[in-house]
Amino acid sequence: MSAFSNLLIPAVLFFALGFFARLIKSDLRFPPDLAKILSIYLLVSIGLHGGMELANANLGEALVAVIWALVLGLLLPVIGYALLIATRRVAPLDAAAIAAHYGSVSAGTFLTAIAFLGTQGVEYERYPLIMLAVMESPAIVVGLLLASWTRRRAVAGGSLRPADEGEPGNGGLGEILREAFTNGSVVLLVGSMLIGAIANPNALEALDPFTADIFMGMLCLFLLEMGLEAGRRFGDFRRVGLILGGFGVVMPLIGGVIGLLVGHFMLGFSVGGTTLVAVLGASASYIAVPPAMRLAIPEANPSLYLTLSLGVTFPFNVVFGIPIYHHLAVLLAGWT
Amino acid sequence: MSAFSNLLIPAVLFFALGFFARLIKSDLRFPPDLAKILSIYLLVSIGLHGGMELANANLGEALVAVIWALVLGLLLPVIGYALLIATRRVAPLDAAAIAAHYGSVSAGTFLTAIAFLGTQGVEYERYPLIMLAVMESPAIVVGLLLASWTRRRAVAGGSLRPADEGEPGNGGLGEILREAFTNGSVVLLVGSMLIGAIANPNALEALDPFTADIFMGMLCLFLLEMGLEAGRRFGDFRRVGLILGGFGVVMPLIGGVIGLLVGHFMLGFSVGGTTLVAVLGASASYIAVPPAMRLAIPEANPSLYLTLSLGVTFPFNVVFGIPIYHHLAVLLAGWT
Amino acid sequence: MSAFSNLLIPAVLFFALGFFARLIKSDLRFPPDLAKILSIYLLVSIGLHGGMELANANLGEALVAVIWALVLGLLLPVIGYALLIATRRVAPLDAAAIAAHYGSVSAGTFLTAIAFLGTQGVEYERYPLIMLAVMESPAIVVGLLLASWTRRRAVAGGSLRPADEGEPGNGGLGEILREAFTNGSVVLLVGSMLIGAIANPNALEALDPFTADIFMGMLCLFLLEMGLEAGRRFGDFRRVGLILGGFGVVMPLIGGVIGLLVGHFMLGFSVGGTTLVAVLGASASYIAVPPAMRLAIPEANPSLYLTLSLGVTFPFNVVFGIPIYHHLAVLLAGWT
Amino acid sequence: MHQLVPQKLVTVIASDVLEDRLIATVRNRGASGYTLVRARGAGSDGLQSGNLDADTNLMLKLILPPERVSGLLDDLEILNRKGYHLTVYVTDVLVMGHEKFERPMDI
Amino acid sequence: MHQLVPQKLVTVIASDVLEDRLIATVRNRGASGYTLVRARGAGSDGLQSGNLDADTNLMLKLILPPERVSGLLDDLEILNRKGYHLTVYVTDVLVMGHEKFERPMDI
Amino acid sequence: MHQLVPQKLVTVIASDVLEDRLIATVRNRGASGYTLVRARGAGSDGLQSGNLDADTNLMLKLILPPERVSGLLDDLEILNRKGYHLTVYVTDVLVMGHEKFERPMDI
Ligand SMILES: Nc1ncnc2c1ncn2[C@@H]1O[C@H](COP(=O)(O)O)[C@@H](O)[C@H]1O
Ligand SMILES: Nc1ncnc2c1ncn2[C@@H]1O[C@H](COP(=O)(O)O)[C@@H](O)[C@H]1O
Ligand SMILES: Nc1ncnc2c1ncn2[C@@H]1O[C@H](COP(=O)(O)O)[C@@H](O)[C@H]1O
Ligand code: NA
Ligand code: NA
Ligand code: NA
Repeated sequence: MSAFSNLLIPAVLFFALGFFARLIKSDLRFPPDLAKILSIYLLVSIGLHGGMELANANLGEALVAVIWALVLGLLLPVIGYALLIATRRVAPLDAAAIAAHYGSVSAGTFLTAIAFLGTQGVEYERYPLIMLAVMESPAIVVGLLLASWTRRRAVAGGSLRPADEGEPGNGGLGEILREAFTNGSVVLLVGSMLIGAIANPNALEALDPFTADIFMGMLCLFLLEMGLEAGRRFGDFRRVGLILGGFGVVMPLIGGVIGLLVGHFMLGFSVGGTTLVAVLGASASYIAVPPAMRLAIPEANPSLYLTLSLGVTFPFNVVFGIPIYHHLAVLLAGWT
Repeated sequence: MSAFSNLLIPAVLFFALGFFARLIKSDLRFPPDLAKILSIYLLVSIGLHGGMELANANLGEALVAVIWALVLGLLLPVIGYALLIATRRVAPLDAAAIAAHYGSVSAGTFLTAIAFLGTQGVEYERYPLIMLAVMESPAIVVGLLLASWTRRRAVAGGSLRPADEGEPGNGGLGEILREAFTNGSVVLLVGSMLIGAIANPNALEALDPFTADIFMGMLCLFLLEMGLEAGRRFGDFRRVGLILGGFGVVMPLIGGVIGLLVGHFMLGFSVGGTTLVAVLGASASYIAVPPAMRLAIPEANPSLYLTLSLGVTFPFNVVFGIPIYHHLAVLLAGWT
Repeated sequence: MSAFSNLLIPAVLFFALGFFARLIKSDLRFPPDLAKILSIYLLVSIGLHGGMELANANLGEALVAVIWALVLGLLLPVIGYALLIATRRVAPLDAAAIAAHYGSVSAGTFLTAIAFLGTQGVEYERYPLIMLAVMESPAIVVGLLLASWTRRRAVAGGSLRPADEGEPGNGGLGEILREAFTNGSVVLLVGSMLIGAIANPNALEALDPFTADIFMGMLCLFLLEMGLEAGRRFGDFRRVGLILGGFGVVMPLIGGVIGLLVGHFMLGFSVGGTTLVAVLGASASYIAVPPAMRLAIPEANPSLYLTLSLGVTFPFNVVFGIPIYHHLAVLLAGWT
Repeated sequence: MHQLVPQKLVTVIASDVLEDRLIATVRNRGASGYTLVRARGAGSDGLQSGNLDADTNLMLKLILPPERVSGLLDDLEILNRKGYHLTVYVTDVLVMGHEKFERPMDI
Repeated sequence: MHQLVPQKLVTVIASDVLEDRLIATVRNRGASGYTLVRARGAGSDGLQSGNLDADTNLMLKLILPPERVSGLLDDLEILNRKGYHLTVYVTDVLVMGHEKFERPMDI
Repeated sequence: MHQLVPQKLVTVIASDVLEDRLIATVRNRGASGYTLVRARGAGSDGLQSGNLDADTNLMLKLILPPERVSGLLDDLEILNRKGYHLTVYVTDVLVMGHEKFERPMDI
């Protein structure tokens, strides 16, 4: 069945292998640095490619894509927050921290989608690569604003003593913006993109064997490790509870559909490009956002957002989400 | 001299460089994770290639190869155990743990043999790759059975109090099998092999630059580190004693000859394929088996089996064994 | 402007990115092992290439290059030491330790220079690669001799009690030579060079995808990390003081000019080769020499030599030095 | 002002193949958490160079209320008797926010 | 012969995203230096597997003259009250060359 | 029931270029083993970021019978006097299976 032919993509299979290894309680373990090394590699490679596309892009079109990326990054956390508060199962600061993850993106999911389109022979626009870089930070900012607002309401309501101004974790908007944009992964991705855009093109070509040829293999190793990590977190599912777990499946569907609409109607992308925008909307960050949340919303429980993002939404997107979004993009293209 | 032209293979030379660095007490050191990363890489790459061969293999022939791999994996530890007990220099549980290593295989040695055949322009069958994966676990099981049996005899003989049933380290056959087959390296190798067998072939081809092109370089780094490690262990040789050290040379020769006979007569392989089966028989595990033994035969001394496998047998095979087995395979082919 | 077109080389840009990340206090961090892994990779790759060049080199010419490399390695630390003592801002043992760094070389700087020449389409001789390997150790020896001499003078002058002979850190010449030549990076570089020179050429070719194709990408990652590290050290600039900081800029210019003269007049190299010899003269070690100094001149302050070498001289050379030396080499070639 | 309360710090050094087993023990004994650090070393089980899966050590750090230490040590002694090489020592510490160390982990 | 002098060893286990903040605190309190070790673990903030940037712990070791401990603990309690998860304990140690621990870092 | 016996835990923090030298010292003093942990830090020798070979620290943990501590500290003081930067502290610990710490390493 074509919809699940993504299960024949090596990257997805390696993810499944990692997940399965945890399931059977294998002692397979990655050295802790390997995941960090692979994610540095992936961010640099994506950044360079995004930058090279940017250098050749139609600037007007690129600008429109960037604006819609910002809209998605700012809008989705608000939707997520509202949904979470509506469940009445989660403290407001937890909701803010979780929501931020869904407005940002997962490079791993995005790359798996590209591998999926590749094996299906589907062409796609390059702008989503730029959107990926743009969407890393805004959701962090929204998350922190939601958290500030929550804290202020709690102080007003008397359930919290006023925060000591100027102390860490209570920074003003300037501090919030600074932290969101100096986030390690953001600097790496945006910096590499800039380098890809301005460096000497011949010299960049010499990087191709590193950033392009071995890329798929590195992605497979990364997804293997993420599978292990997701498997480890999946066990915490019961901790998170059914309703919150449900959010980890519903929210990507909502983000995916919004992404589909943006990709198709607002950006006029082909089926491939629309699928990728849907994936940007659907995916939740597990690299850039969690450290930012730990630092800036210490009151939120990290095992909640890591379990949801890495243990629920990531596997869902990789196995079911991507073919679903692609299928919907095909329908949408046929329908209009 | 052609028999030692393997000393001109970069992988072998890097092994020698590592060994030499320890000899001259250089402070050359690898970060501890690098060896683990390289071995993950090697297992994944071998697995994928094995799987792709499996997908194209004649299933009947593959089955025969798998059966003989099982036979080797089950038989060699028993021979090793008997030999070790006969030396009267080693406690029975140490003998069980050491023997298990010799029934399993060393991917590093196997890959060096492939590099050796490559530089000699010798063709080889692909089945040994599958046999390599099959042979990882059975010897672990045999080792654990030998240990259980030893412990039961000791209890019967009154030299050991009965083990507390159900407690760790005293698992039943089910537990033993589970641990042998959920061993991290086994899961990685067999899982990658499965992925290589079932994944979309075009998508697999995109992995080639990662799993094939840079493979030899990664192998060189791995052997460099193994050379350092072997050099470090070689110093413990005196601890192990001459007789036990002799076992580290005699046992691979026995395993190698049995492998030669299996490869030539039972499997009907060419000189190249026969050499590889000999190497499977001759080589001793230092990745998959040691952690399994530490966990399941805690009474055995890890420095004995690590010194023998990594400090004696591995260097012996890489430098002398491989050309010897190849030479014998040539003789055997000419003779029959 | 052509002189700064090196700023469009990806490797230089990644260095700048790392430096910039520290400047804006980004939390971008590399796992500690990654730098070590990358430097192992770079040394092995350079070594293999150097060795392959050596195998094809005119032995007479190679010998002359090696001799001049020795001269540079022995001479430059003496000049550096004299200059530092003349500033009267630094203790004699600190001066000895710092000076040793400037007689040795920085592979990172050298490789950046090669990338620079590559983008400029400038041809270069291969001998500087061999000189790079030769220059790692002699400066260490000179540094240690300067330190011994300083200590003896202090003992004679009564400001130090006589060193306990035979104790660590006070080794005789034999011990000093042994430590200089068994230094991990030296063994790795020289060993790989030997392997490159003697290994089977076909087998070496199989290493190309690893040692050549992905080389530029690995170098970019390495320079990114060195940028982070330099940025971290650059903050210590004020600790080092203006005069000592000035040494970090003046000394590479002196070394560069001496290198230019050697390359042009003594070795008769082209503009490219002369630039590379200048870079060998100008660059300061931050991989091989610092651990040797920590061990053998424990009285010297490591933050002085690391700040100077990595925080001042390295950025200076990468951004300004290389184009300057190249420019001067062009002038020199036109002038004579 | 803060208040420091005496508790026991139990440190266990062992091969890292024992990780899962040690953590299960710790959970059973109602610890509020645990900390693991990677280590190398040498002892009667030879050199643990840290480079291979089978020769890396781990160091487990565990803060426990004094009354729970004895039970944990019983478990560790069982492992010792089976032949595992464990280095175990107990230190007196004063902790900040002592209540947290009395609540068992819920994962 | 050497002379050992009593000092306090403060250990802090926390998420490594707090590194810069903890080091700033330590500097402000006039420590002569600090030591950091990478750690993993689990506690009320869930599993810290060490594989992701957000779930790695660090262990900070700090030798301080007894009279400076209290001030440092005040700072750490402020972090605790903000919601950060810190495991803090103090041990009595005897140090060699005690004067070095009384001089604040100059970097 | 288990029996805990008092011993001394000596901790040494130093640059990891000293590894071989420290281990030789430890062997000479008849220790039964040792444990090494990788560390970073800062002190009077500046920042030890852990990223370069020359600026990584190590933390050596050593359990010794009380009567052997003094000899070891003498050796460490010699290193200190030569200019090496060592942070050394001694803690009282209670160990499980104390006999093992009295047998010198045979490697
Ligand atoms: N005296 C000691 N001091 C510190 N650590 C030790 C000591 N003896 C053993 N160890 C550690 O405990 C592990 C197991 O030691 P053993 O039980 O002697 O095999 C070793 O690998 C060391 O890491
Ligand atoms: N009882 C304990 N013993 C040792 N370490 C602990 C303990 N409880 C918590 N930790 C460590 O402190 C970190 C934060 O714990 P918590 O404050 O419980 O979230 C955990 O990730 C552990 O590394
Ligand atoms: N007060 C302290 N507390 C903990 N560790 C320290 C302290 N002072 C120094 N260190 C450690 O000891 C190493 C050497 O310090 P120093 O002797 O001051 O150069 C530093 O890199 C730190 O890791
Ligand atoms: Na999203
Ligand atoms: Na075998
Ligand atoms: Na130089």
